[in-house]
Amino acid sequence: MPDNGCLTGEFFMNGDNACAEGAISAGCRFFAGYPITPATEIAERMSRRLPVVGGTYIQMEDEIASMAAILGASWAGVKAMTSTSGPGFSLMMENIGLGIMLETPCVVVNIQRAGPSTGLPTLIGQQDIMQARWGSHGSYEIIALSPDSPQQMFDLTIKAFNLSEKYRLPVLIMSDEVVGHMSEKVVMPEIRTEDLFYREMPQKGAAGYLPYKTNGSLVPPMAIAGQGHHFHVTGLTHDERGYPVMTSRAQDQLITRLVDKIRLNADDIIMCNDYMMEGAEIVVVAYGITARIAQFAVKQAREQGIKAGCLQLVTLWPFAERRIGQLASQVKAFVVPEINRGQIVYEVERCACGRARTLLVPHSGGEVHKPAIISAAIRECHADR
Amino acid sequence: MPDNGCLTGEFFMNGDNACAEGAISAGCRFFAGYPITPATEIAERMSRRLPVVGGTYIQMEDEIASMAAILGASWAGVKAMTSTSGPGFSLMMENIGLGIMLETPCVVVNIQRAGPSTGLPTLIGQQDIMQARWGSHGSYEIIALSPDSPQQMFDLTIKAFNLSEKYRLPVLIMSDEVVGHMSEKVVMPEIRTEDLFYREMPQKGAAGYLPYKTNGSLVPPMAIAGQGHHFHVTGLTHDERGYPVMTSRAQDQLITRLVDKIRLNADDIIMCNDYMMEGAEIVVVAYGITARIAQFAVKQAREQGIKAGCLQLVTLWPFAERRIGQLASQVKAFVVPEINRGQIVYEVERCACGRARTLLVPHSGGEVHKPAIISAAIRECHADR
Amino acid sequence: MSKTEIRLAGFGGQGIVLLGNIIGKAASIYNKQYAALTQSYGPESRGGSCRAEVIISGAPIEYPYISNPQIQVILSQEAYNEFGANAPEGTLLLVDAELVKMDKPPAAKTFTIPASRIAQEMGRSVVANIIMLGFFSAHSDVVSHEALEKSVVDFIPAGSEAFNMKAFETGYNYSKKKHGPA
Amino acid sequence: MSKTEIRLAGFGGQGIVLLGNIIGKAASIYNKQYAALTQSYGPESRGGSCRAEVIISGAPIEYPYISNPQIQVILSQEAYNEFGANAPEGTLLLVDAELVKMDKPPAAKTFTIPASRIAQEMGRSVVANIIMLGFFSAHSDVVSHEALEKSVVDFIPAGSEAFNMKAFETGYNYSKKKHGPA
Amino acid sequence: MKLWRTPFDRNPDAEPLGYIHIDKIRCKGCGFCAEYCPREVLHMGAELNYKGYKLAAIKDESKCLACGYCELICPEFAITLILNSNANKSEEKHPV
Amino acid sequence: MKLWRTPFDRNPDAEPLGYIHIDKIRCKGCGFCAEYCPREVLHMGAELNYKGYKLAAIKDESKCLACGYCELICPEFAITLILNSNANKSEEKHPV
Amino acid sequence: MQIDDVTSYERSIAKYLRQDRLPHIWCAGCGIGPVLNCFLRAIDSAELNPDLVSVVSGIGCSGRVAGYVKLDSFHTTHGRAIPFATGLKLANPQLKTVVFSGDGDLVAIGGNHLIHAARRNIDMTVICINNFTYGMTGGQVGPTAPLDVRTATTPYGNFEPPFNLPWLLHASGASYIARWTVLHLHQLELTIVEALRRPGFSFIEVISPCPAIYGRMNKEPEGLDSLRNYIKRSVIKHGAGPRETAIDHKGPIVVGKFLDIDQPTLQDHLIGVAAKAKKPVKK
Amino acid sequence: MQIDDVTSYERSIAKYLRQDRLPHIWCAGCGIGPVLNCFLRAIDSAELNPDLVSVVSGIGCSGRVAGYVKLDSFHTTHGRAIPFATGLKLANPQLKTVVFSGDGDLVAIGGNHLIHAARRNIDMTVICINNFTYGMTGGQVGPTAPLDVRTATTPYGNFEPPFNLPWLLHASGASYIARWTVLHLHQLELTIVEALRRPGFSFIEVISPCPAIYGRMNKEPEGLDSLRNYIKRSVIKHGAGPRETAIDHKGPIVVGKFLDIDQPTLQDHLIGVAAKAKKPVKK
Ligand SMILES: Cc1ncc(C[n+]2csc(CCOP(=O)(O)OP(=O)(O)O)c2C)c(N)n1
Ligand SMILES: Cc1ncc(C[n+]2csc(CCOP(=O)(O)OP(=O)(O)O)c2C)c(N)n1
Ligand code: SF4
Ligand code: SF4
Ligand code: SF4
Ligand code: SF4
Ligand code: SF4
Ligand code: SF4
Ligand SMILES: [Mg+2]
Ligand SMILES: [Mg+2]
Repeated sequence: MPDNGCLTGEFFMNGDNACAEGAISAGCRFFAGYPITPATEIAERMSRRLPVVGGTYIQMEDEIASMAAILGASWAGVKAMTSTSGPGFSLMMENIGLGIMLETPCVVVNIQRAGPSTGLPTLIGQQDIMQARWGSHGSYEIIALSPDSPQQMFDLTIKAFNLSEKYRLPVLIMSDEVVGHMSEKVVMPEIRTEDLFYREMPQKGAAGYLPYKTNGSLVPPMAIAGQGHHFHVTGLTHDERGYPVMTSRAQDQLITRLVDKIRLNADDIIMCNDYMMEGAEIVVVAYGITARIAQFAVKQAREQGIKAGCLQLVTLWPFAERRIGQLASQVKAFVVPEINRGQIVYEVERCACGRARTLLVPHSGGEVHKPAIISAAIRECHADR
Repeated sequence: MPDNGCLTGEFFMNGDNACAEGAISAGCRFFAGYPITPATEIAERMSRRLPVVGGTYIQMEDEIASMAAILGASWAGVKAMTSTSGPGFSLMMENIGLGIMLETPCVVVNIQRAGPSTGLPTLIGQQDIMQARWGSHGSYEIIALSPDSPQQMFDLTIKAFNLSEKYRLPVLIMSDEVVGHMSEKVVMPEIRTEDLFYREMPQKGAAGYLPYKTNGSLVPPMAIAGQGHHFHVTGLTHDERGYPVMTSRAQDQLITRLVDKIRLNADDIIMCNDYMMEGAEIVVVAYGITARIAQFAVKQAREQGIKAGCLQLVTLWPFAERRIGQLASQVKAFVVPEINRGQIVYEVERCACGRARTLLVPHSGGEVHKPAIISAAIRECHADR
Repeated sequence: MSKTEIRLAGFGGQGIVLLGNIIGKAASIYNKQYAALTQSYGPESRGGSCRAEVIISGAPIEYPYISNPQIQVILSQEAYNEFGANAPEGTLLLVDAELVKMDKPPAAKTFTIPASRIAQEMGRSVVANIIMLGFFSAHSDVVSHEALEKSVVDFIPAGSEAFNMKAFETGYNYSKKKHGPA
Repeated sequence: MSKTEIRLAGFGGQGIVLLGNIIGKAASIYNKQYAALTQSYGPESRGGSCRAEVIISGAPIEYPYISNPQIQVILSQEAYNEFGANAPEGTLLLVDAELVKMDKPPAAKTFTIPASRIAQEMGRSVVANIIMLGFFSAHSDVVSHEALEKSVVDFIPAGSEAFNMKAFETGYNYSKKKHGPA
Repeated sequence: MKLWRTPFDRNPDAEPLGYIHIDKIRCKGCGFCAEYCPREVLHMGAELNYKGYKLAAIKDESKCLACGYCELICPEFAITLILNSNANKSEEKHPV
Repeated sequence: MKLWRTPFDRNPDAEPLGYIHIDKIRCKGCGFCAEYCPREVLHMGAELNYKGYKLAAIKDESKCLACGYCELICPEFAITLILNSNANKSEEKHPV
Repeated sequence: MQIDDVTSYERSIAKYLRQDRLPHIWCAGCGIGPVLNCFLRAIDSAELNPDLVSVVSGIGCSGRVAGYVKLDSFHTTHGRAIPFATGLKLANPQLKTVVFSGDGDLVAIGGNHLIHAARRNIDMTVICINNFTYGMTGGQVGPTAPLDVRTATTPYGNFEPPFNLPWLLHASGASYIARWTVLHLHQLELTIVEALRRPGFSFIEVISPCPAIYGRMNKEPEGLDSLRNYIKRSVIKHGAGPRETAIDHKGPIVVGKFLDIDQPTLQDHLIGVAAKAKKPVKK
Repeated sequence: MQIDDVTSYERSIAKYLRQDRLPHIWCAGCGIGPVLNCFLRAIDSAELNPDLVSVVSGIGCSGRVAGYVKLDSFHTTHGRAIPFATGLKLANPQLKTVVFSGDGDLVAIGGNHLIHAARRNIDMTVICINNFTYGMTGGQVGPTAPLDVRTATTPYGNFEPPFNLPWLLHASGASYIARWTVLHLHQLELTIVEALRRPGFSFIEVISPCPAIYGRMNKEPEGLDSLRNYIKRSVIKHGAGPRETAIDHKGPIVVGKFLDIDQPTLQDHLIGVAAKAKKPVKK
């Protein structure tokens, strides 16, 4: 372990632990959380690791408090994270909205289990995907990433912090129980300063600083507490000064910017992985652990001479609208396996716009798809017409 | 006022009050809530009215408790309601999920204001539409209604109770600040027993009662506390006995039924109002107060010789998928004005499937659309090609 | 189809929303017209400015907001500055003379009454709005006098009917006295 | 591409997940193979049944679950009844003879060791799993002996290396003694 | 600290006041019953059940006072105390 | 109950210790200052401001002790106490 | 020997236990079982009509109790058993509502509901299994965990001072407060009977071992280790004051009945509301 | 007369007040303004570096305070000021964190955070404007509203017993507890100074009029009516015990400093954790 306390090298580790290490490597020095299966291991590892690297771990009284606390910590200038699963994620929604409104960088990890309600606490679901996008009241955009392995847990946690610092909003890691709990090799490179993104900040004590003045870019520089800016921020609709303004005009200016800073930067944000996509006629669109199962099925299909490919959505939100739209004109069908009763499939269907068939392969949760079920769907589409 | 304490006759009343009276007329005898603009008047009226009709009003410590309390009350056999706005709605999400899982009839009213976060507390938004569908973790379906006037507030509140009793789930009334606060004439008819739906119940003390055994229908009869059934219910995945079963098979059986009881009954549930739809080429799809503005614009368009019509979504969820799909083959374009940055429009676009243009007329909130903006969109679509 | 837009504006505590309700109910329930009342809400309105707006129409009202009110009832200087002063010709402006100073005569047809002073003189300053309503009734027949009377009774605390009716008639008669029959 | 599936099954508290981790790490870090470890979690597993499953492969592992394990290590009667008893021919079954009664010989190639008793005799019953690991190493070369040794050291509390190595060798040698070189 | 309500001075030669039944499927070998039986009627035996738990067993039932404490403290609802209806009925039985 | 820290026994003929400025835009006429000024320097006048609030006004500034209570209690931050630097400086001033 | 002579067990609790769900999920040596045993006996001892008893639990090992009682029983969401039970009780005041849950559920995430229910003095009995930790999720620190203890999230020792629950509940407004350990079973049963009969809000804290997790990390790997510890440390002191009921890592555990007072319940107050509401309101 | 001789007001608070936002939104006769005034004076009196003072508010009329202070200030969500401030403080222990909010915000929806923050004894000062109601939303009953009072949601009189906040906070673990009314401004200022200086969790309750809503419904339609009432009813009693600090509809309002003790803060405990964490852990 180098001096800075970050791990480097090769480890055999589960996804939850890899996520914690990714956070430490990304410079996260504050974690507030509340235990919940199957995310608890992240909190546990942070409770051990943060004091070692000079950070602070606190277990709050609930998830609402955890979410509020990481927002506070972020305004103190510290990279902050929390982790949870479905029930806690639901509780965090209101304060994720506050994070959006105050434009507060932070990372929220959801290790998904099967719901609704308490459901199957120890077993997988991918059922909070639309909730990630729409779970808080009001109009906003969000960024959500979906790792498929402990390695990606590590990598995408760093990525999540970078995106959150760059675009000033809570970034969600929408993982799942299988990825969180399975152990694989994780390679942790040495993280250089240039690998990390830090929020733009005003000069310390700069006079005339306005918290939401953007200087042309869509993301305003962010002051932090204790530096003499004496700034004000509010969850109310506000102007550049951060002052509440109760008009629809102020609302429009603010919301348009909050939405545009994501929508107009979608190309910078969105990541997809192509798997055997060359000449693919049937494209399996998948994410998280399901992307791996899909790849397994795609490989088999190719072996059977079916031109199948897999488009892995590493970024769930903003949705890879353009990519799906382009593919729709080229391919015969999209197969969308999800461990839910249909979520991302709605987006695929919308963007396919009738130009390619869209076939959902739903799963109610508790385990991953059997590859054969996805293969069957591929074959069904292949046989079409 | 007749003996039963329900109002009948004609009243000049705002939407919030009409909602409360609708609840009383529907037989609601328990209300737990927490004040929030612009929904507070519902709670206030309930606090005055319920004791008169032998019901109970309680102000809980927060919205989470309010939601939990109405679930409890429903299991005591009493029709129960809560009301809130965005921030409180976000907080209720976890326990709405519990309501779904336990299959608990109750009504949740959201008088929408502009968000995200605290936003514009006293001004309109229609920004929680997708949240209504997706706001709780896990896979489920929901029913959500959208009134356009105090009269519909009254009528749809009764309808909401009926649907919730029939399908055993929380039914959402997704209203907005303008409808909640504006006053108009409300006609309250005498409600007869046959106008109201009551949950099917097992015989009092019936031996061998299984809480989630359905007898072929998708909705099991519901025992209530204190009748000698000694039943158990849990938010965990469960079998017919209500016992937790931690398998993906049990999950699939349960979730499939929870989803199907709404999906397969969509035609029974969905209500749309047609306005000048005869021969319409441009269809404005709108809901809540916006439906009225849209109708205003449609009337103007017709006067200008444009074949416009308005499809008012009285039921938001389940979405009027089939209707939009049918219309898509007949019309030139859908115009979708929403007081948000795009929500229902995604569903319209998906269902239109490329067969008709879909044009969003977004509004960030704080006021309703100027009719001219909707008119302009209609004209734009009319001029197309 | 006939459609009248009315704005009532002043500050919190003057009973402006109540006035809106009385007019709206009178029109919709007793006169069988369509009526829609909207108002400005919020903490900012507490003690500060306050507004109620009524549309009365012979046909269903789709768009519930007013754009060019034919009638404005102005109960504060602020409201006058914002709305009353610019009321166009051909519209009706009713102003509490006690609360508003008008620098130059507005373009609108303007009538004033010191409603709040009269109310104080009557011993209950809360009835200023009802006095104003009587004055309104004298100057506009968009709602019938009888309908307004009935509606007033519906909204006021039981036991205060006589006093409020007196206030209502006082406002009505003030106009009659000053301007003759409307 | 070579791919081996391993199931480790018993009850909570036996250190089964630890075994999975040791094997997984040995394979992936020290032997440079691909390895994926999954396990059954949950309150029901506490004190009750417990399972860890490892896939070791020369190529990336997409589907991380096992279907037909070539090797099963069985540490409880329940696990034996559910899995071990039906292990098909051609697979390897390693059983703690102290904890499992086998009614009829299974189809699989089966070796037994009273690991828990040996551990007790060594004075630290917690090392039963490491003894079993040594036994495993003797019967399978899916992971190298050296890799397993290194991996054991990585996972055990500092200071207990010697004792654990002794346990590991004990298990290994038990087999050598009983069956000769694998 | 008083944990039991028992007639400790009871004649040790009298017929046992109760019999103890231990459900071997349910017992998880926690040892509570054996440790807190006031008369050492129970002890932890050597037998393991199918889940691998060491079972509680009866050492000397004759001493049983039928105090019911073992039944009450067993976390597994594994112990059933059967009152001996023949045992000197005159001796007062405390209510359980 | 003690609300003020004031040298009540001060010579009433001395120059006032402070002057009071009332911001007429901010004042909402709550009357706190007038009611709790220990020397009745302030009272509620008849003037209304543009929002219709009845304004606080100065009745007799000469009595002002510069105790600062009016400034402190004014909910609107509408009162400014200006210390009279000429007033007999020898008299001890309490810290505000 | 045959089990036909009906026994105390059969008589008193078998009918209230979902035997079809045994063995239960709790670990060997867990203290929840004995508490449940006492509670089920108390139903008869308090002469309640079991048809009218509802048991509501949150989420946690302790929260699983609702699933083992053959009564109307509700396994709700984490922390929300009390508001759920509040709705149940207010909608049907005839019901006897018992909330059975853990320290994390009732005092961490559910702490607000706990103090507000006590404030309202709603007629409800809350039985809190205090094992100083979140057993279900693997032994993280909880709001009653003494300073310095090891848990899964306090590897360097707990750094947050714990609540003194009897004091908190007293200050919140409860009518009945008691504490026992899982060894004080007869006392516990009597206390539950009293609590069930006392109108208003009653709170019973039961100190209980979690050997599998908390114990393992704190040198009490067996339930018996904890029980022996309780014998050493517990001191019965009825009516003990707020300062005496704090629990630290090593010191005495004061048990007993701390409060039992008569004060108007929420229902009492609501009867007044109903009376005043008789005359119809204006629209 | 010219305002050039710098005044007390100018000297002490003008620099901390966002004058560009005045007049503020509070109603005529509302008590929040004077409390804010005291707080701003206290910053200098306590000799704090204003750069290091952060003010965090929730939602409510009282919660608007954050918007009027020219300090780093956060207007968060309803009830969540304390956990937000907790994150702020823990991430930068140099900051002086002050939470300024209302009874509904801090004690109703935020009650759990309040008691947990007190339990942790985190270094934070909480100023609670208790106007017995939810002013911002139009005067509904709150958890401190005395029995029988009229509010927008208790048209037949309040039927829920209220909290006794000093007692609740004491039982939760706070280090410093005081209560004043908006009339006791000098005392309040001194108290705020003490609280800001006292390491650990300090809680100051200020009884404050809400004439526009609560007062109007309870025969105190003017702020002055309430203030006169406070003069009549308030009794200074430092160190008053838990039974004395309850407030009912008509009886005495006991004010004063009730608690001021030295006990290790959360930060003190965390320093220990950091020390123990020095040796790197195993992966
Ligand atoms: C909203 C939410 N957050 C977290 C969890 C995870 N969770 C389940 S049980 C539990 C703690 C239980 O602790 P306690 O109530 O003390 O019960 P015990 O298991 O110790 O008996 C937690 C945090 C959850 N189910 N829901
Ligand atoms: C989650 C949520 N619920 C409800 C509200 C509505 N709300 C705003 S302020 C408030 C109460 C404020 O009361 P208090 O804290 O006592 O402040 P006051 O206005 O009395 O000063 C409520 C319920 C909200 N903003 N957010
Ligand atoms: S009843 Fe049980 S505890 Fe009591 S003496 Fe008999 S065996 Fe021992
Ligand atoms: S108390 Fe029960 S579980 Fe424990 S050893 Fe005795 S019989 Fe077995
Ligand atoms: S400072 Fe203000 S309160 Fe004090 S005497 Fe002068 S005017 Fe009166
Ligand atoms: S205290 Fe302030 S607001 Fe009140 S009357 Fe005096 S100057 Fe005006
Ligand atoms: S984890 Fe602890 S509390 Fe949960 S069942 Fe096991 S011993 Fe009991
Ligand atoms: S409503 Fe009440 S608390 Fe709010 S500003 Fe007005 S007087 Fe103050
Ligand atoms: Mg616990
Ligand atoms: Mg308040």
